[in-house]
Amino acid sequence: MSGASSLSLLALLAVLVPITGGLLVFTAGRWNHRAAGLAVVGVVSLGSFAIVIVMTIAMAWQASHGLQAESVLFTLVPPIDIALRVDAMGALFAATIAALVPLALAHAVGYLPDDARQWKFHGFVLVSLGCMTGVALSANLVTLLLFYELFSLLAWPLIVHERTPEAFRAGVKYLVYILSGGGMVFAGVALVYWLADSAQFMPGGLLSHSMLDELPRGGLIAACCLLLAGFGVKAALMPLHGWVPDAHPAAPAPFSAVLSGVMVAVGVFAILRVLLEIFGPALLVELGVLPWLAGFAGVAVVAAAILAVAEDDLKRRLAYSTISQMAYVSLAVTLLDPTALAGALAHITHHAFFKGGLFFCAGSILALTGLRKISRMRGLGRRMPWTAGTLTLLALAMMGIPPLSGFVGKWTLGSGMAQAGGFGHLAVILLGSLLAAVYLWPVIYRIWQRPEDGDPMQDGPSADVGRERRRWMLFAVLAAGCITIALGVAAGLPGFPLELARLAADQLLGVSAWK
Amino acid sequence: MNRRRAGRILTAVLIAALAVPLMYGMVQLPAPGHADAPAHTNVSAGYIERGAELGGSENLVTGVLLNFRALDTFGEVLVIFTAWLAVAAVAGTASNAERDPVPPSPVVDYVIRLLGPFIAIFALFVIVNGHVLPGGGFQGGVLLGAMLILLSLVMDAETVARAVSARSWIWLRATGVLVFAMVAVMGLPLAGYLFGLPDEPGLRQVLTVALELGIGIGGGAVLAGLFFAIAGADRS
Amino acid sequence: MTPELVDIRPLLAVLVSLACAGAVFAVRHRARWRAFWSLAAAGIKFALVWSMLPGALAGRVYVYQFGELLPGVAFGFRVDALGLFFALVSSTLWVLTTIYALGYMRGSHSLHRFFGFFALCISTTVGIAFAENLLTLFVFYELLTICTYPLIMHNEDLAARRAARKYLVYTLFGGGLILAGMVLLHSVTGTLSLAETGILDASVGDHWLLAIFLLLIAGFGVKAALMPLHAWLPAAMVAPTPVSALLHAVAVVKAGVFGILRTIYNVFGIDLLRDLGYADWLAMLAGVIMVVASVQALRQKEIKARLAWSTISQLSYIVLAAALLTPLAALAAIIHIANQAFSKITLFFVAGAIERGTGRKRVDELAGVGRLMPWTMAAFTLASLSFIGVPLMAGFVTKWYLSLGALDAGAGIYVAVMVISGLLNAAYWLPMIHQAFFKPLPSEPGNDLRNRPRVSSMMIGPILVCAAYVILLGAGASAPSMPFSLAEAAARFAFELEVPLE
Amino acid sequence: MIEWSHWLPILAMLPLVGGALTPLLFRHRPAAACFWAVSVASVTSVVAIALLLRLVDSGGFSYAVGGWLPQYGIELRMDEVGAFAVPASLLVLLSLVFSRHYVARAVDASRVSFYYALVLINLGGLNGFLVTGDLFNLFVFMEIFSVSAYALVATAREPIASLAALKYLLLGAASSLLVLFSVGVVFAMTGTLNLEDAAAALALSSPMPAGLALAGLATGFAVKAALFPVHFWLPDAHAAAPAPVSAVLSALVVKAGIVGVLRTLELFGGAESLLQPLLHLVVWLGALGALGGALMALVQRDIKLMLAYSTVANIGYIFIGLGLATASAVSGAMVHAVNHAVIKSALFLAAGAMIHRTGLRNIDDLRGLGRRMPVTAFGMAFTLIALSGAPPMAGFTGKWQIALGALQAGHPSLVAVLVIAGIVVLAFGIRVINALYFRPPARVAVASATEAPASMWLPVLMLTIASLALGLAGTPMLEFVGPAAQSIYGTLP
Amino acid sequence: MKIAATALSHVDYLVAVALFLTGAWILLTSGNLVKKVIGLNIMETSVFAFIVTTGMIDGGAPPLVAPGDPGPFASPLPHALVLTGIVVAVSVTSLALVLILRVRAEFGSVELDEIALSLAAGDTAEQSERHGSADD
Repeated sequence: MSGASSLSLLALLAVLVPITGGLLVFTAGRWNHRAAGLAVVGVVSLGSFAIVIVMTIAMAWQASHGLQAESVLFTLVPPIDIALRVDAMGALFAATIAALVPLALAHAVGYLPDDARQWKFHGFVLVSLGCMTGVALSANLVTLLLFYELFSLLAWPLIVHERTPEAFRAGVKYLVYILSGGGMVFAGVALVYWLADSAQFMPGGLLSHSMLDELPRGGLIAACCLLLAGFGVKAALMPLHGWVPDAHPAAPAPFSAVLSGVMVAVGVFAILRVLLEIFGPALLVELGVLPWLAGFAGVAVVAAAILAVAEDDLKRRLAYSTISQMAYVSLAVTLLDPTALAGALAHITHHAFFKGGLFFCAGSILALTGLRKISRMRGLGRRMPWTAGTLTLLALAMMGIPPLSGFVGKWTLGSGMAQAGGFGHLAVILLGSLLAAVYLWPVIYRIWQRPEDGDPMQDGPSADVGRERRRWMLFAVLAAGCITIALGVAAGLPGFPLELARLAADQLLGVSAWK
Repeated sequence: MNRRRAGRILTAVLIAALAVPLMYGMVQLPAPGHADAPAHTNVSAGYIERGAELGGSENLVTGVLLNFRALDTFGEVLVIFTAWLAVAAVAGTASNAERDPVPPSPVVDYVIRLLGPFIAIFALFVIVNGHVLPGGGFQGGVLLGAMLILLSLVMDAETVARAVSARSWIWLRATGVLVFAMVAVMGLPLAGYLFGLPDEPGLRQVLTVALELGIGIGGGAVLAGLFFAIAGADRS
Repeated sequence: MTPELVDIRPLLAVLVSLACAGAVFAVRHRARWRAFWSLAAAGIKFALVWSMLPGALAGRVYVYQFGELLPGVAFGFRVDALGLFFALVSSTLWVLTTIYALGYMRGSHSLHRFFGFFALCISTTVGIAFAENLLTLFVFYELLTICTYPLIMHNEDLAARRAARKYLVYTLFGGGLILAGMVLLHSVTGTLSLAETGILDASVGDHWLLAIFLLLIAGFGVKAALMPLHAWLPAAMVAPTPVSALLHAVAVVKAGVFGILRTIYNVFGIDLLRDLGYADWLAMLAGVIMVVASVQALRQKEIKARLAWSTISQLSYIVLAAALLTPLAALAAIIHIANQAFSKITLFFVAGAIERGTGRKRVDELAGVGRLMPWTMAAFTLASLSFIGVPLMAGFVTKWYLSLGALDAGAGIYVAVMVISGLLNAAYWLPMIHQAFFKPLPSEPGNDLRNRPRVSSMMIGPILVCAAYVILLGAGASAPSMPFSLAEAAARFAFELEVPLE
Repeated sequence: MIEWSHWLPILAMLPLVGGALTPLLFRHRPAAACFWAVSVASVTSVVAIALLLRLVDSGGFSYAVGGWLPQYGIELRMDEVGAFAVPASLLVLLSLVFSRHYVARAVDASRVSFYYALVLINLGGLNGFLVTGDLFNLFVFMEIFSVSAYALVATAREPIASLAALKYLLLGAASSLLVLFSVGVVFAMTGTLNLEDAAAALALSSPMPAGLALAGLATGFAVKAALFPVHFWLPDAHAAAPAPVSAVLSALVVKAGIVGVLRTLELFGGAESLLQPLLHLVVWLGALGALGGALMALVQRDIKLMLAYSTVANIGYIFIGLGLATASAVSGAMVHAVNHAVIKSALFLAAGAMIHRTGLRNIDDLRGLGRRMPVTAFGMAFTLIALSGAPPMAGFTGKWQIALGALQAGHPSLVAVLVIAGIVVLAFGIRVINALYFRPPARVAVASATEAPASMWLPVLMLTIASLALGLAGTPMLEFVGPAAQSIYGTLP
Repeated sequence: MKIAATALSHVDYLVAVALFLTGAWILLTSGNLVKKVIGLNIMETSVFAFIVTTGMIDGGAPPLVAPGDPGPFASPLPHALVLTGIVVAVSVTSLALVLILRVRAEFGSVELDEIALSLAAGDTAEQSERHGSADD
């Protein structure tokens, strides 16, 4: 088991390195040395990324040899172990996070004013990176709860980083939602623990089907609902999404990217864990909660998209789009089909990069021109060609235009749905994609339009506004674009998210989807 | 005034309410005068039967006082001495100015001055023969006191008070207590008990008379002292 | 059942601070000696109490008996797991509070009185913890009332006097109730000794049992600030901060709660109470208090007032947990004594440090304080997160076991209540953190980052230690010889369980 | 063995004669008079302690005064009730020590020797009262301590003192008459005055006149003890008297009334049908007294009046205990009589020391005195808390036992009475403590005050220590009085 | 009839009771201090009368027991008691009188009503009064 223990060590490092690194960065403000600070941030973030990649590869190797790793880190109080474990879904998710966060940090270097406070931003982001990795690698519900609560709280200072009244309001709203959700999660976790005397994640479900006779059905349903609702807040599952459209525009753009790209996804990820590894497919069918979830998710896909159409603020529009896109995943899982699940998992990763990239773009536009409203972005394409170009690319990816990454996920997802006979689900997905086009096309169209009188981008005294001089931001934007292309074009290659997602689906549902 | 009246009515009711059970209870007592009542058959019978012989005085009252229940009498002597102490400690803040300055008539004056020595002699007689005849220390002491009071009515109280020095007055007043205490303590070697009188008749006689004298002199002096104090003539 | 060893350490632990109090009174105005004696006693007591931990963990019970105070009522000490747990918490915090107080009170008047009574307080608290029977407990309980009185009164102004009077009226009233309850108890059982599984049984008769229960719970409830009887606690906030900390975190309220625990576990016993069903009502009351007091806390503008209401709410966690009558809930009740104590004392220390450093007392004045006093406010944040129930912090452990216990008891509603209370906690703690860290400093003269307020390191030190404890209690609870195992042992004894809980 | 019992009459005679000699020997030498009085009281205390030791050692014993058989002569006897002579002697001793400087200011120099004489005679009367086994002798000694007590109240210089003393005297004399009258009735019924003989005879006698005697004795002693509706003489008298006298009065003289009640119960122990209604009545009167006294104390501004009302309350407790007639309640009441004596004398002495130093007696005027007179103030604070019945101090034992007895007798409401009264007591105690320690001085006299001389603070301190020590000695005390309680009531549940 | 006969046989006692109650009435209702003392004296007298009556025996001689005298004799004990009682009564009365004198000197009256009035008046000026009158 030396392989297993080295994997445990890697998992531990993947969590601890960013956390300790982040704490170190906090103090960077005192150094008054920008280069040193940047070096630390870079080393920590890239180091974490490297660790996660190594870990993922090791996991994949082990999985091919039929091994699974679990490491008990320490015992919180005797019966509750804080434990990490590396499985395919976790590794995929950890890798997504570890990849997106360095990009966000890079973008932030350009985005944020160069003062002592930016190190706090970096520090918080790094610590939340560690915590999110912890969520991804949790071996049981309690560990998940621990990291989930921690990074939820850590997001708060990041949302209010701008210190504007809107930011404060959004921060309060965020806290109210998230803490309420956290409370429900807590209750749900306690209930699960009480029912099963354990909170371990198990392929096929901790609460196995056979337990139904012994355990109170009401308790099980309550636990399921509590956990779904609790994580649903984070996952922005309608109608629990209220904080999302406020928090995203208020937060600094690089953090919006993280927020939309991975933080919301953490909620979805947790829902997957709960549904598949706590309750298990069989029990879920028995309890009959899936149709309800499907109903909510389906409504969310459509309704959020419609709301996005009506929104003129770019970041708000993107926020609604996140709600809609993440609902795909919830919708997909209700079918309990391995292909759909693999597609959903891949979609999470893909979405992280194109949505993150879109927010980078929005951030760059905001930072360089001060524009938020789409209706005023005429002529932007010429002023900021690289940014606008990437934005176009990413928007197309989101619409699901092949061969970009958005298409891969949706396709897999859709084909799985079709296989499982979920044509209603499929219809919803298609409708969602259509609506995505409806709300994203105007953006593309508008930025490439020629500026008219009264538009900010009209040549004039402010002709210098909007030149893409901040290279860190541009780097992040372009990197996101490149990754999106790569993920789409090379989706089928081994080691890319889709393959990992398949492996994860296999592990979770216990059947092979790709034969 | 209304409160006063209400208080009176309440008191009347209370006393009336008390009267019924009180009287009812009293008539349940053995009737007075019957020889077979417990008051006569129990302890008293014993006193009458052997008291004179054992106590050494034919006057059983004196026997009871000075011998059988000597401790009571010692207490009694102390009470009256205490009364004087108390009066002396408290009085004197009253002013002397309000004494009646008018002297009594010369007749009264003369008669009393004449009677004085006779009263004193009679008192002495009562005291010394207390154990055989009706009388005793207290009775004689009262006579002595009365004589002094009478004298101070006709002479000025202060004059009478000054007849003896203040220091001596105190010792005189304490005579009863001191003599009684000494006799009581002598009882220990002589009779084996405190307050005991010896069996030897002569010695017992002497001690009894000494007690009577002490009580008489002390009582008289205290009574006079009380009067002086009330009259504002006490110089102590 | 459990091996009892005669040992003088319980007595010494009580006497140490008594002697210290004497010494402090004696040295009067010599500050160095005052500090020396206070710290020496704190250290010795700390060592004495902790030295009993291994034995207690091994299941030994230390006893020290005096003669009988009254027929059938001995005066003595018996250190069982629950008592030792309470004593551990108190003696540990006393060391910290003493250091803090030495920093905080510097330059105040009547310091020998202050530190003398301060020492007496802890002496009585340990006495409460080690009491072998209700009467001994009551003696120290009342002494505690009396010894804290001068501390509340310390400022000697009108507000202090009012508060102190209120405190006294309430606690004395409570003492009276306890006394009455004790008399009833003694008359029906003939003993007051605390037994591991209770001294009452059903043969006593329902109305007697109810009367005893009501009297004892209400009596101890006064100090535990059970809600209709809580009014003294917010008022007592006028006291100097170390005293508030002592009142709220260590001694007074915990003494009340400890009394309630003793009543439930050692006077009535679990089985009897379960049959009687009184505890359900108590749990219901505690549930209501948890929410109502939190709402009240939310409405307070003064930092310390908010802390006070929070205390009321937090104490009802303990009462609720005890009233649920399940082993895990009992564990939650006992462990929360420590968790609440360390978390709350951190908050109080911070409030005091802020007041000393910047003169700010109100929530809305906190703007920018985080930048003036970053370490202090960081500690504050940790402690408040503990109350909110964030995992890794002490408060989470309580919530976890309390939830399981509530579910065991078939009262899942309390999980919901707890969640709501946790949210309310967030609602009143986070705005303060928000103010402190995210709001800019008002541009007033003196608010210059370059000359930060100088707060004595004797105040900062304890704050950081306490904050570290908050994490240690949450994250390292299971480490060897941490209080957790002791609490677990105590809960096991109450339920007569041989095997470790779960 | 017999030689020992000679000390029994000496217990009473020593202070009586010593008192009588005081003005004779030391009329113009107050200091010498004080020394003399203290010496006499010390010797008396030693005698009392020796007798107590013998009592503990070999049980009760009696002494035939003059060598006459009990029913012919007077019998003195030492029993557990009589053992109250020990605290009585010691408390008087401390009060005398305290008086050394106090009376120098409070009493005219020419009368100081009278003052000491009266105190000693008071002690002698008390001791005699306690150890006598004869009904009429009981009356005589009662008069000795009563008359000296009336006078002692009047020795104070305050104008109100004479009025208070007169009030005390009129009621006291009337109550003495009731006692004497009842003694007459008993004599008429039984023909004997010896307590034991009379008790034996009364057990067989017709109920009505016996009831009369019982009512008369009980009422008479209740007045002396200041039981609730007949307590109104007490506050004025105890407040007006010089402080050491107040201490003696509150601690001992009212307790003599209690002892009288005990003797009455002993006398009628065989006539249970008569006793029952009386005991019932006594319980409720006691409860009213306990509550009323405590509440009245709460509203007083004069510190000595406050203490006096608290005496009424404590007498109420004791009567509750006596009336409940259960083993624990009665022994509790008896122990409380002693404990209250110690506590209350400490309080009065401490108050006296404060008045001596400042001339102020209003609680509000005494503000800030705690720092000026640390020992005295500490004694007062400590004993006030003891007074409230906080364990393990002396006030607790009795109240606890009485409360237990109340429950045994089926009166849980009385527990509430005791508890509430205790809280009220603590409330006014706290008021005083507050003023002493937590308020700045409001009067020049306070600001310039210094600690009282050692002759004052030492007794206070000793009594303070005693008020703790007696609390810790609760069990032996209860065990000591237990048999007496049983024998007085016949058998107790 | 029987009642009347019993009452008649106990008439001495009943008179004593009547006297006792009369004295009590005066003691309780009179507003004059001297009269109160007189009431007290009446009560005392009644008690002495009662006690001495218990020692009475029909046709009895005083207890001067010369050898050979057959009796019956009155019981000596009540006599002795009453003698003691009288002395006590004298003591108490004299002390009461002295106290009344002092009251009169201080309040200018022996009527309780008037004393109460002057007390009430003095109360208002108590503080100033107390120091001034301390030398009295």
